[in-house]
Amino acid sequence: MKYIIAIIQPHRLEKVLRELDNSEIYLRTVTQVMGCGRQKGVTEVYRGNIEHGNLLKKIKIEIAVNENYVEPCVQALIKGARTGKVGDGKIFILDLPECVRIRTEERGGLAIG
Amino acid sequence: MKYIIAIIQPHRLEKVLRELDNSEIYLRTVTQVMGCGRQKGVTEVYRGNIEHGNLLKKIKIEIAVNENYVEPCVQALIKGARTGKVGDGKIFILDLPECVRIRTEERGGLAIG
Amino acid sequence: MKYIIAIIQPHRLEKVLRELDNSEIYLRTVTQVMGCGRQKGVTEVYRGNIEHGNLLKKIKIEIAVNENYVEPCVQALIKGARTGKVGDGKIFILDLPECVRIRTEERGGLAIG
Amino acid sequence: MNRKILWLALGLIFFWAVPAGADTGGAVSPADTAWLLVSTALVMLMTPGLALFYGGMLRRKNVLGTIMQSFFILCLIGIEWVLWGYYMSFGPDQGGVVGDLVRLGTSLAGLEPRGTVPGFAFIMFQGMFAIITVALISGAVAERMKFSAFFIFSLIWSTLVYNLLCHWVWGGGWLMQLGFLDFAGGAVVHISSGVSALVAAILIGKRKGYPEKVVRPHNLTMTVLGTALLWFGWFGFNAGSAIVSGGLASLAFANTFLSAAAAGLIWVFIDWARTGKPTVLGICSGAIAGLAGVTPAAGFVSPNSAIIIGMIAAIICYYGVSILKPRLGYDDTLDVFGIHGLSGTWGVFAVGLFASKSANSAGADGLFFGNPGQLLIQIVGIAATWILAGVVTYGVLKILDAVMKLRVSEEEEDIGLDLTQHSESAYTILE
Amino acid sequence: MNRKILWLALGLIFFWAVPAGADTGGAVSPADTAWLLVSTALVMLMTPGLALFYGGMLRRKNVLGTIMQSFFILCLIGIEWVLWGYYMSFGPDQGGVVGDLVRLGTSLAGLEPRGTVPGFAFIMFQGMFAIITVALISGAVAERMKFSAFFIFSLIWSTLVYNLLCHWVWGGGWLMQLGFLDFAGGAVVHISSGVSALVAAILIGKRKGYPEKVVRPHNLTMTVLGTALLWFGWFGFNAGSAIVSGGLASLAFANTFLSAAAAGLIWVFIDWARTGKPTVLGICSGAIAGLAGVTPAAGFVSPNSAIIIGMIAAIICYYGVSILKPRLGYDDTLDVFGIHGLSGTWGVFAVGLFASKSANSAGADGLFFGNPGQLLIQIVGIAATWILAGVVTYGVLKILDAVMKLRVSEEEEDIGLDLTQHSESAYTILE
Amino acid sequence: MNRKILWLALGLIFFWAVPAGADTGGAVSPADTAWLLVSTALVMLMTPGLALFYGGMLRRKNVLGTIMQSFFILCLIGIEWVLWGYYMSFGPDQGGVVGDLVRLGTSLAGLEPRGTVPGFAFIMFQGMFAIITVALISGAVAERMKFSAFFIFSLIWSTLVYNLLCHWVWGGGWLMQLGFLDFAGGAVVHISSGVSALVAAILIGKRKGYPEKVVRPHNLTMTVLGTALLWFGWFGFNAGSAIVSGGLASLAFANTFLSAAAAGLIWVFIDWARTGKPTVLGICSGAIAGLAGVTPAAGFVSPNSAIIIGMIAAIICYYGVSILKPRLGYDDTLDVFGIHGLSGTWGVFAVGLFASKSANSAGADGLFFGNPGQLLIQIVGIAATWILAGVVTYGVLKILDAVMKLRVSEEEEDIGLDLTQHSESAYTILE
Ligand SMILES: Nc1ncnc2c1ncn2[C@@H]1O[C@H](COP(=O)(O)OP(=O)(O)O)[C@@H](O)[C@H]1O
Ligand SMILES: Nc1ncnc2c1ncn2[C@@H]1O[C@H](COP(=O)(O)OP(=O)(O)O)[C@@H](O)[C@H]1O
Ligand SMILES: Nc1ncnc2c1ncn2[C@@H]1O[C@H](COP(=O)(O)OP(=O)(O)O)[C@@H](O)[C@H]1O
Repeated sequence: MKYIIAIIQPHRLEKVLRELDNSEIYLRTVTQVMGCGRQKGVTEVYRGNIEHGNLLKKIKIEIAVNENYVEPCVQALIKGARTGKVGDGKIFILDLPECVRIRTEERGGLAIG
Repeated sequence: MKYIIAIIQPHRLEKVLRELDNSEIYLRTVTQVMGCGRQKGVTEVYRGNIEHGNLLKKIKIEIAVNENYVEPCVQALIKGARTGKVGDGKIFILDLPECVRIRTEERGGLAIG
Repeated sequence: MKYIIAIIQPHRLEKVLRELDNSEIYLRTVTQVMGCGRQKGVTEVYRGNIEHGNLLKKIKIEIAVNENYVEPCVQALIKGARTGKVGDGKIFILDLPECVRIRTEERGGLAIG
Repeated sequence: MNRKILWLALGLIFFWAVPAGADTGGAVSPADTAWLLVSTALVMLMTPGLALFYGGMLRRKNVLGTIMQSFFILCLIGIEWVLWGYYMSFGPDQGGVVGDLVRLGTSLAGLEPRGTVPGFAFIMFQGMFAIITVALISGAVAERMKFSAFFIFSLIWSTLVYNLLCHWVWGGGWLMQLGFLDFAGGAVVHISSGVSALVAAILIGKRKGYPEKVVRPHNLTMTVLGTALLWFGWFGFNAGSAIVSGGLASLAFANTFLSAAAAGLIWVFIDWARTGKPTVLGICSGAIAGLAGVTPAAGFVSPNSAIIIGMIAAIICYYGVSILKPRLGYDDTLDVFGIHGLSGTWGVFAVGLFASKSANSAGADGLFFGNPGQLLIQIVGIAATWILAGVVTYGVLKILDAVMKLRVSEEEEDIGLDLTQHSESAYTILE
Repeated sequence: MNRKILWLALGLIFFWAVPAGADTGGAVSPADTAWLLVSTALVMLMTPGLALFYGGMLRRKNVLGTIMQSFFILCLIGIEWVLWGYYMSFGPDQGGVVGDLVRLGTSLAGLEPRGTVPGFAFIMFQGMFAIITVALISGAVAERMKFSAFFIFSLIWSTLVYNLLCHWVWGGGWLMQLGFLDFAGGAVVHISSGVSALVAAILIGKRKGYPEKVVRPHNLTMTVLGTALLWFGWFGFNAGSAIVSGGLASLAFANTFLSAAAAGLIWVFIDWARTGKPTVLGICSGAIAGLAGVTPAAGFVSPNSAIIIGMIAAIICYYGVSILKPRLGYDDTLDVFGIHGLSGTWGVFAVGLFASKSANSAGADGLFFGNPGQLLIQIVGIAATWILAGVVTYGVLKILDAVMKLRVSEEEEDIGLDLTQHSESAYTILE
Repeated sequence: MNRKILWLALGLIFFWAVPAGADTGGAVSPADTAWLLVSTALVMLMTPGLALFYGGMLRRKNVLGTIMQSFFILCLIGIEWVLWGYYMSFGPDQGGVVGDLVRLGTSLAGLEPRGTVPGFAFIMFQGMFAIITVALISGAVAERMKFSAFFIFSLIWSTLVYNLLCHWVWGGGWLMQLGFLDFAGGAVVHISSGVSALVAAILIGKRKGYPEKVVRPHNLTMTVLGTALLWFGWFGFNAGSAIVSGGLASLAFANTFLSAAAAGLIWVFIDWARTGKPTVLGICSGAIAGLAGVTPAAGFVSPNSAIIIGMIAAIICYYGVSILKPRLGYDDTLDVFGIHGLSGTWGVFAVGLFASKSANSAGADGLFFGNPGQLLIQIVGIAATWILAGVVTYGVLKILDAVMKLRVSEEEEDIGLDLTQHSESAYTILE
């Protein structure tokens, strides 16, 4: 099993969720985060002073999947999140040795879906 | 060492923390997340229009433990979070090769507790 | 590649980001979390009743790096976050087998930076 | 569907019951009218102010539930008041108990001026009091009462408790005949809502997890804003109760401010001494306690007495909220009894001590000014109010619980009232 | 840089154009003045109230954009009003169409009192109406209109639509001569802004993702607070429109409250019946619909009529917002047309039905009181307002779009107006 | 414990010191009283408004600290005012320097009416000015001053600076005798608080991390709401300072509005030209600058002058806040000096330029109307205010720092004032 972490642009969230649905990946956990990457940060004005911040609002999506779903999931994420501009984000794929469904105490591949 | 990530219902947080305390697991990091799983999302009404959202408020708990604490920790999480209804959540267990305590620069099993 | 997760004190964030910059580590994802560790929680007063909470505001920083950046990154985190007092936080280092840059679909070590 | 029929019927009744025609009474004073209209607007603002004051102290998932109760009451009792509430309260006295009952459903050709102010100004001013009294109760049952049950309860409570009490004290009823003094509603508004809140809190039972789990205010700045709007509106409440502009209104204004300020200070000092910290919620609670405490006395006492009334109100309410409530173990969510019930009772009692004809020649002297009889009258009024409010609230809630259940299910309580009662969330998380 | 020159020039003009000297007219009534000044302050508060009412319903990234429009209008039209708006509206009538045009740039020795109130009080009171009317429109184009375009649009719209309409209806123009009745701005304020909002929403086009993606209010408590401030301010709006204190102001006050309360109730009941839940946004929307609906009628009808006007306003607006808009498919972000346009139209029409000389002898009788002619006049007024507002808005926006583009780029819409138009965020996330 | 004794003692003093009895002066005008009472309520609302205006600009962890200071001042100075402040300020003049000192601790049989308004209305109206002046200072020391130190400082500052200044300018003191004009508190309120804020900010030192780390407003919508309440309340502040209702109040009302609107516009235009974006915080800052600037002039100048005063106020304050402060390097957290200090100084100076007897025959002519002498008097007044406020603030803070330390520890500053000073958080994170 893999634990996939994607950081995307906030305004692509809707589209990404739709693409995931299309790939029949329905389970996910979404968090609001601040990101700092290659994208130029935002400029804010405070009482006449121009400030260049470097933390931008981003969305983090976490998805635990069985191996055979990894590629479809990555493709769905890319399809939904990609605009071709700097700031589109990253996908990190970690190994997930174990998983438990709290309700049923099922473990492993059974629990993940 | 393992890095345990649990997604639970917000209103079970108190109970889960208490169960963890009972199992002598005192260290944890809690985040507010939005989840989408098997549970039916909430229905909201906006000026007469009924909308079915699919992201629900959830709580994510992260706990890094030494191997011998993994099972007690999982049991405590289940005990605290389980209601038997869809939406109870999941526990993901990742490998954690290294850990550092910032204050002392201790590493590994020593640092985790 | 490694996936580094650091939990730090909120008021050290500025300093940590500066140290990371100094070590030429520019990419990161920041989340607001609540932590519970060895540090005594805060005391709050509610209509004459004194309550001891145990969840404290913390900042979580996630950084994916190539192997050769792991040590510099950890050092930068420690340098920025350390005050020597309980509550300074922890660094967790996970293995990161794969990484994808959404914009270019690059993978692995190339994508991470 | 039944509801549709209900309001269609109500709609038809409106047509007949509500006064028509503007006042043309020659005695109307533009200055007094301006003052009373402004006061009415100020008191109207108190109900949303209360909604924010309460809302800030709750959990995110229950904010709208309580705000909705206040807003709904603003509409519901606003209409109830012109349909029958006003006539029950201020119609010609029937044996000291109630005003005009038959007026319901018949047309009024026009409201005559009351003294120097137009009838419409007077009916509106009084209506705002009926509204906020019911809204106050909502704080005690917050986070667990069904909206539908609260809706029915309000309508019955307002009719059976508020309208009667208002008649007794201000509309020519037996307490007024007795010489009972309640300038702006210590008994009519604060005791009645506070005591009913206590009964309701006990009947409905504790929230899940209370008292182990402490609910911290989800947004104290909202509570601060609510306090500010309440305090601002209270000038209309108390000083507007002089009905006319001039010296009496100014006295009531000063008393209102000074009691609130003194009570705010005292609460902070007690907090500081007991817990080591002066708190924001403390100063807000103290100010509200001082405002409630001075309400019955505002136009009858001198400013030095108002300051003392405020100080003692803060001490009593602090005790009620921080010591009495935990000891007795009931769950009055936002301390409606602890603040309004106790402070209102103290204030009405204090009128019997501090009232002075040198402050208001149309009032009376209290114990400290040589007239112990007034204190007795005040105690009778307090007892009557406690009994009326307590007994009717108990009876109505018992019946309603049997008929429709008062409380949401456990699962709904977990999820929160906003989503389960209103299908809304106060805040989005992601955008 | 061009801007700097512009305002330097404007600055010089101010010096001549703005009235100098306090009024010394012997006829001034302190009571009426006090009432009008308070009403002016109340109406002023409505514009920030509107900003919060609107802001709460938007996404976090666009809150400031809409708030800024309201605040900027408060300043901009405030100055426009004393430079030329007031003279166009209330200057000596020119052929029924407009007031004084030449006054622009010449100095006034002083404003004479209007009736019993000082000229400065009157000019300020009327100015607040000009301000909020433009601010209302901003709700329809929220989340996508460029700030610069809105700025230029407001100035032209206010001059060509508001000032003309205000003159026609209240300043001695042809509609006033015809006997058209609009007590506090059903046509002048609500139809004009609502219809223009509809035209603007259609011309500017839908937001990205509309209607698939539903934008949920990011902070309903902010909308609740905005509603409270609007309602509170509306007492000044409607009851202040009596200009003098007394019976008429009291009637308008009561009508305002009762219509809002009735409309709030009805909206909740419809919501409850249709969606299964009574909603907070519903009661707020209903109250605003009731307030807008009763605005033209507040001083001409009896309270029972006001309640009926409010009830029907709620039904019409509910229909407009929940059924008509989705069906027609335009994206009027915050339902300015659905609430203000429809309710204003209904209210002006309703004056032709419910107006009664027994309520206000200076008014007229409507259809239900035996005078069908009034209804015809009201329909003429409605038509004139729809046409003026619709045509001018269409023309102005078409030209502006060609010259400077009305809409932000797609990328800016994604990022949000706060950052792209104002380089600010409403809220920090981390501290 | 010491504190308990303190307030017990205070409590006893209250009983004697505070005026008793309602006014019965035959000269009281109900209209003027209504206007003054409403104005008093409006000015009262400004202090919570300021708390929100300030609070929104801070970090989440320090919001309550600053809100608490405003709320506490509202209570504390409210009581101080009736104990000794009012008598020091408005008691019979002692050599031009101070009013009645011996009155402290003796009983007043009753307050006589002041002109056409009851004494209680006048004392309350003036008290609100004393309150907000101290509250203003809190913005300069936000995020680092100890609550206990601020508490003691306020009491001493109010006594030694505010009460004296108020007597000098309005209570019959030497500046008043000199013919110094300050309609509603340019010197008494804005210069005094602004200059003291500057001194305090310098003495207390910069916040940790300043100026490298820019603190962004944690909630701009809160600041917007605060601005709205301040602007709304300012009508009472300036137009209420006419004390009576009528032409002068209307003139002051119009001037207040127009100066704020002009200043808001100008600030936005400068922002737009310099930074490329019109900002929400900019329009709010501009409006406040315009309001402060017109305060001393509101009843003495014509509206065209008021607009110019507002425009120049915006330019000066923009310069002070965006250029002067960074250059000089002091950390006046919320720009109390940059806005109130500078704008107040400009406004008082501007009275010497623009005052005109044609606007207010009870005023004077300024330089532009042929009377250079008035400008000299104004400069004397400015100098006196700067010196009094600067010197006393410096002395008091130096002593207090030695005795009790003014500043929280570094660790407390890191954690934030809300938790360390008040054991509260403004917002929960999880529920
Ligand atoms: N190595 C990394 N570690 C942690 N977070 C990262 C890393 N790289 C990117 N991110 C996250 O992804 C977001 C987008 O990355 P960015 O470099 O701006 O875009 P792109 O991938 O298009 O170059 C960043 O704001 C940050 O939150
Ligand atoms: N495979 C997964 N990947 C990421 N998050 C998941 C996954 N499965 C469940 N979750 C999280 O756990 C929450 C509860 O899961 P759900 O399926 O509703 O409950 P249950 O486990 O009782 O079937 C979801 O809302 C989601 O946040
Ligand atoms: N084993 C752990 N698992 C998860 N989170 C942890 C763990 N240990 C520490 N943390 C996080 O780090 C924060 C600081 O840890 P704490 O024990 O207070 O400090 P220190 O490392 O100085 O002893 C905690 O509040 C918690 O959020």
